[in-house]
Amino acid sequence: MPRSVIETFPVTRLDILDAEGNADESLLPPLSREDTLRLYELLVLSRAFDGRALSLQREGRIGTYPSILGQEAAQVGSAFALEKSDWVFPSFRETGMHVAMGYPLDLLFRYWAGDERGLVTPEGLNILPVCVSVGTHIPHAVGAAMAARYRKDPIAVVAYFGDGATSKGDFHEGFNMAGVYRLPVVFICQNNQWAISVPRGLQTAAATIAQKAIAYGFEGVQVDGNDVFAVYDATRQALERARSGGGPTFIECFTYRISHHTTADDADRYRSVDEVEEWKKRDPIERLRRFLEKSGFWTIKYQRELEQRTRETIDQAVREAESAAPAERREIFLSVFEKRTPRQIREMKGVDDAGA
Amino acid sequence: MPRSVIETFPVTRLDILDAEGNADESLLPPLSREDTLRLYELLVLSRAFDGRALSLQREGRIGTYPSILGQEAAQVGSAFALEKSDWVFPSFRETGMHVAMGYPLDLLFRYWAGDERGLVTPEGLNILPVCVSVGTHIPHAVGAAMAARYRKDPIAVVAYFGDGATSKGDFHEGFNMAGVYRLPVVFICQNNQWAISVPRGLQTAAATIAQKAIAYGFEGVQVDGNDVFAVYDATRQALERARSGGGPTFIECFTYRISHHTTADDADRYRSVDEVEEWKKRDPIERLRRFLEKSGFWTIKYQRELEQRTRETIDQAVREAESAAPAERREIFLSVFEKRTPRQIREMKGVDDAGA
Amino acid sequence: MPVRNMVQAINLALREEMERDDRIVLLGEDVGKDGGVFRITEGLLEMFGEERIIDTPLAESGIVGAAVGMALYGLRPVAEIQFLGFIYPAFDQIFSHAARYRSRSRGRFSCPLVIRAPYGAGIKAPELHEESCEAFFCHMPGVKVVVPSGPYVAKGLLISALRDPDPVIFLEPTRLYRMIREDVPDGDHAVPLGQARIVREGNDVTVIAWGSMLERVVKSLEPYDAEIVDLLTLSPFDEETVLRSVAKTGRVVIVHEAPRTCGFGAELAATIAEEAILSLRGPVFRVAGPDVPVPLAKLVEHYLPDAARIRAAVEELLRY
Amino acid sequence: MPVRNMVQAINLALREEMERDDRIVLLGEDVGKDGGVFRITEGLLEMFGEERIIDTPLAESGIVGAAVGMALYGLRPVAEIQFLGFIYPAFDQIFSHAARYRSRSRGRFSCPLVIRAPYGAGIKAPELHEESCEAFFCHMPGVKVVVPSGPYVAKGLLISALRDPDPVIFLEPTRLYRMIREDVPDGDHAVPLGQARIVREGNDVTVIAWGSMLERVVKSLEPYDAEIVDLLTLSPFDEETVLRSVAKTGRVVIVHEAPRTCGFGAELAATIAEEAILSLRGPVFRVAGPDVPVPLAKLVEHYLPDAARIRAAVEELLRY
Ligand SMILES: Cc1ncc(C[n+]2csc(CCOP(=O)(O)OP(=O)(O)O)c2C)c(N)n1
Ligand SMILES: Cc1ncc(C[n+]2csc(CCOP(=O)(O)OP(=O)(O)O)c2C)c(N)n1
Ligand SMILES: [Mg+2]
Ligand SMILES: [Mg+2]
Repeated sequence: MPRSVIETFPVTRLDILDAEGNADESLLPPLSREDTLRLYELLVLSRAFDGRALSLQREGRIGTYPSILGQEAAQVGSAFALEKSDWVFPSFRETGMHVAMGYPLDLLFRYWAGDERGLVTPEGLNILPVCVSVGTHIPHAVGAAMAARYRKDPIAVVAYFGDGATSKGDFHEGFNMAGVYRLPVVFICQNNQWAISVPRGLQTAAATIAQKAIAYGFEGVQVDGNDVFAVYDATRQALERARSGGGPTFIECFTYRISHHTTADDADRYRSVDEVEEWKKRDPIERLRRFLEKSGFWTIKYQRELEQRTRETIDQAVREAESAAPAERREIFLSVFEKRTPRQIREMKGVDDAGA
Repeated sequence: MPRSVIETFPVTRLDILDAEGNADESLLPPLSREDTLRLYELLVLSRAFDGRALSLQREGRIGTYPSILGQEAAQVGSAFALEKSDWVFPSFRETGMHVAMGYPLDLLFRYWAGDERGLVTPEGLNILPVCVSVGTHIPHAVGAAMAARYRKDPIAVVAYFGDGATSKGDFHEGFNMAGVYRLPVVFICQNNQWAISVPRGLQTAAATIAQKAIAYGFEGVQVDGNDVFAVYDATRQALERARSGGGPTFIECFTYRISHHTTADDADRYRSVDEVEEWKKRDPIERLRRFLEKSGFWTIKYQRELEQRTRETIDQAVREAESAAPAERREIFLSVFEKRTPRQIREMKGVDDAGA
Repeated sequence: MPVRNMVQAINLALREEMERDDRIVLLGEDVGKDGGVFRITEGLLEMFGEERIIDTPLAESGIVGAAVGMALYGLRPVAEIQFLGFIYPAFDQIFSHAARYRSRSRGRFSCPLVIRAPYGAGIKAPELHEESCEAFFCHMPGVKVVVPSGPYVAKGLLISALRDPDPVIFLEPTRLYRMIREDVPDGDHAVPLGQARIVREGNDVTVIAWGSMLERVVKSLEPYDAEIVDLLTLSPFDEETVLRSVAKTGRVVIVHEAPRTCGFGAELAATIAEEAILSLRGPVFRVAGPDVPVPLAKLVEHYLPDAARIRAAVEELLRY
Repeated sequence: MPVRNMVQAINLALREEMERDDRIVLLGEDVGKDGGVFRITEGLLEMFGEERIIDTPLAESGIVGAAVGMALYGLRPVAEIQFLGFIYPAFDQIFSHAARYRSRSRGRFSCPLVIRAPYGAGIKAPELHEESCEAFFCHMPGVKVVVPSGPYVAKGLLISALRDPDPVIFLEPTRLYRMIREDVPDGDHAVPLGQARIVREGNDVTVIAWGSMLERVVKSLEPYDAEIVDLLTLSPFDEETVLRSVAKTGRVVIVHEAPRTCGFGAELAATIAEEAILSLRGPVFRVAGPDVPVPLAKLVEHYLPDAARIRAAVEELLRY
């Protein structure tokens, strides 16, 4: 039946650096040699943090932990494009962002060990607490962007979340508002192909995650999430658009969760080892290393020194985390309201504890 | 910056009958003369019901009522394509669907007068109760479609809702599941350009409502919602697809709410009379009348008889509604659970009422 | 002092506070051009512009979620939920986020916002337009719950809510919106949160109510020597005033329109049974809505506590 | 009789009932191939196939909403919410719809579904994985609330819930999932809804608990002559058994892990203060979580009621 076509929407994808470390020179983002090395070092640090967290968990020194293995470029690359003054709303699996933004590593270790004080973001950084309830922080980013615009602050707001989060109602309500008000916000989906045991194809019938932006009247783009240059450049451009009044952008980082969902999960129950092996070949860090090597920026000596430095940084953070004064019972009462209620005061004193 | 285009999504629109009553013959759906007259009569009956409801409300004989004026074709045309065995989940503004499906008019009047017994759908019809909470019934339609498929019942499920409903999280979660499971469901949006005082352009930045289906991997189509043939045909095809395993379809009926939001609303506060007048020229019933006249199916005598018949039908429904036995206090307890709880039994007996 | 109804009083509080504090912005469905379906925000768009009076898409979770984000950023958003019965989709945002950002971040971030919603039965509106689910919010540590019962306190409590550093749910009894007219002063008159007021002193029985039920209670109990407590803030509620009155009268009747089971009356009764058992001369009675969904117009008056039920409970108790 | 833990008991109930009744289907996040994050649905996909064990997208409102639609159509869906702390987005579907389709349609449609969710603190999981908000659902007319405290009753109650014609919220105490092992028979052994059980008879004090707190209460009170009531169903709860025990002992302590204010303990205390005041010798005590969000692992044991607090309340009360 003939129908008139009234709109057409293309979905685009950005690739710059391939798995062998070859870059499309015409697309390379404007990064100096120092920048590029810094990117590499942040990737290495992120992975080292991750590895240490996994072993601390095995030793019972921290609790359940979600690994970012394989997603480092999607996190570090995007965060690298941000300013410190930007506001960032992470999910629970953006450690690479935390590392790249300079969030204190000891605090991260403390948080994963079950200490709320690990979420006291240092002044000067606007990284919001980890959001455990999947996707529900997306409207917060939208509200913050509304506030920033109202305040005429020249900042952008970024929200990170996974492919699973795109199925949540809050994703929809937040995206829709961002479109309506053309807000300075960048949405970054870490499409790591899995939401615990649910594969991407069961999460949504959409061919790409990026195309979901069409529903809200703004641009969505897919990038190779294991290509740190593509991620960086797409984020940089989206931020530019946000800051210049061009409205929101949705970036789908096409990547992969190499590890289990968390340390409480056993991914072998539901996915094939082959799939994981296939993705390991597209490792985001090795790919940048090859590029650096080809560019003459990388030597084995440099790598050894970097690894040494990285280990020391992590060791130091773990030491600091584990030597922090233990939390006290009263803390659970101190920050519910600005002032405690009479009942909370009684409960804190333990009067109520004795049932009297 | 060059990016590769990985997907392209066109959005189409269907128009068959124009405002002057001229039809694109090549697109005319397979409707007999009787069918076409029946369509016309249902449109007229819907409008008559609506007019009577408005005057009953002014006289205080029913409560708040949402007029369907201007949307008759979008409702009657789509419902006309349904089988009695299909399951229908309406919002609160689909009286034209109720009329077309043969829902007892006296029950409708009773419902709007504040009597729950008006929602006791007769056996043989699967029309679910009016959903007041906007958009929240969409997942129910999805669940019913899952159940129907599990039961291998050869039916389809239809959900009706407005343009405002498309902003709700439940719209998203329901649509996404419908796409994932390729369910036999047809979603029909009555895009009447307004959600109370919020115009379509503030509801979403998407150029069309239809394109929202792209986010879920199934087809969306816009139809002229004041063109009963286009609405009917798009619905018929979507139902065929649903019944044959082709999955869901989203139909945006592009129409207009000529009246206030409800009898409690004053639309003059927020929209221009000109806009309304412009849309009155595209009246869906007059347009079909002209078509019938051109086709030689319509005479002034026929019209007079039809109006007489229609008035009698409505009078009879009002009489029946108003002579129904009044509801009794005990009824509020009888259908909360299948069996009343001990506490409800006490409350019903009025024991609790006396505070004892 | 000017005589005002509750709609005018609330409008005035919003207007004055918005003039005083540019961090306050309003958002919700139809709050702008339409002035809100109850006209609470009438005229505010003209005064403060689209930047501060924000018509939103139809998305309650999104509205509250965006308000959370604004509050985190440093604004003082006021989110209107068009009717309390449409707040359920926003439960997650309220309880998982608004209530917790302060404790989650150990005080680094906070969430000063107000969620306003008309509530209560008896206005002959469609289903879900007449809910009174205030008790839910009282079981959410991190959220305050305020329910005015007339124009004067409505203005004063809203001023306090707008200045509070934490999230406040502010419930407005629709049935009373235009029913009660009172002297309501212009300008700064804050009624503090967390304090009940004794509406009438009395000796024989303490009757506790709030919001929509208060005027019924007052009218119904003319002939009795009842001490009537208007809670005003439900969370945190004013235990001291309640317990002092109970100590005096030894008898308690609690009146609310929400269904009895797990309504806020339960918390009051439990607190009294825990803290004041020795002063009680008889049972703690609750006169409440029955355990059923609020019926539509034809039966709603059978649902709502009325004078007969309120008096019957008092009379019965006076026999102890 | 085979000895089983609660995970096995619940799995068995699901398996047997699904064999018996082809209207039962399961849906939720990770319930299929993964067998659920707690392995409750382990093996069911293999037995019943993808048509009946349905992995869903990550969408709690959609999951419950779809279950509502299935129930309306005539199936008996069981929706799993992965942790109770993620049920808040589904509040609207539960309260506006599951609870009301029967009354809204005056019995023409009904909503027989079960929502299963692990609940409770003390498993060292991340934020929002340790909630106990059972009281909310008890304030929803049209919804039943069931909370097993061990494997035997878990199986029997789930069987009853699956056969119930109305919506049931079924809360599973995660801390006990693998802690308690009991004889749990194969086959048909329904434990009826709405009936509490006396876990231990006693004379000095009635201690009421449910779900996760029950084993703590039982262990803590070894040395006392306490009558321990396991509520099992919170809504509608077994007033008769509660009141009978209170009439006998004259003293009541209620123990729950949810925050004190407006927890289900409030309803129990209120009912007792209303119906059994004359039998009371002393205050009705609640030993409950404090009015704060559940803390993370390092502090959670300071949140949960423990033996010291339970005993202190009992001792204090025994002085009356
Ligand atoms: C609202 C909500 N539902 C369920 C969960 C349990 N859960 C934690 S992570 C997760 C999957 C998330 O998938 P995705 O969004 O793709 O993020 P990823 O874990 O892959 O980074 C689930 C279901 C949760 N935390 N929040
Ligand atoms: C969840 C919810 N929020 C708010 C309302 C109040 N309300 C009733 S209808 C309506 C607008 C609906 O707009 P739309 O979906 O376009 O349907 P229309 O009224 O145009 O038919 C609103 C806001 C409601 N009924 N439900
Ligand atoms: Mg994922
Ligand atoms: Mg509309």
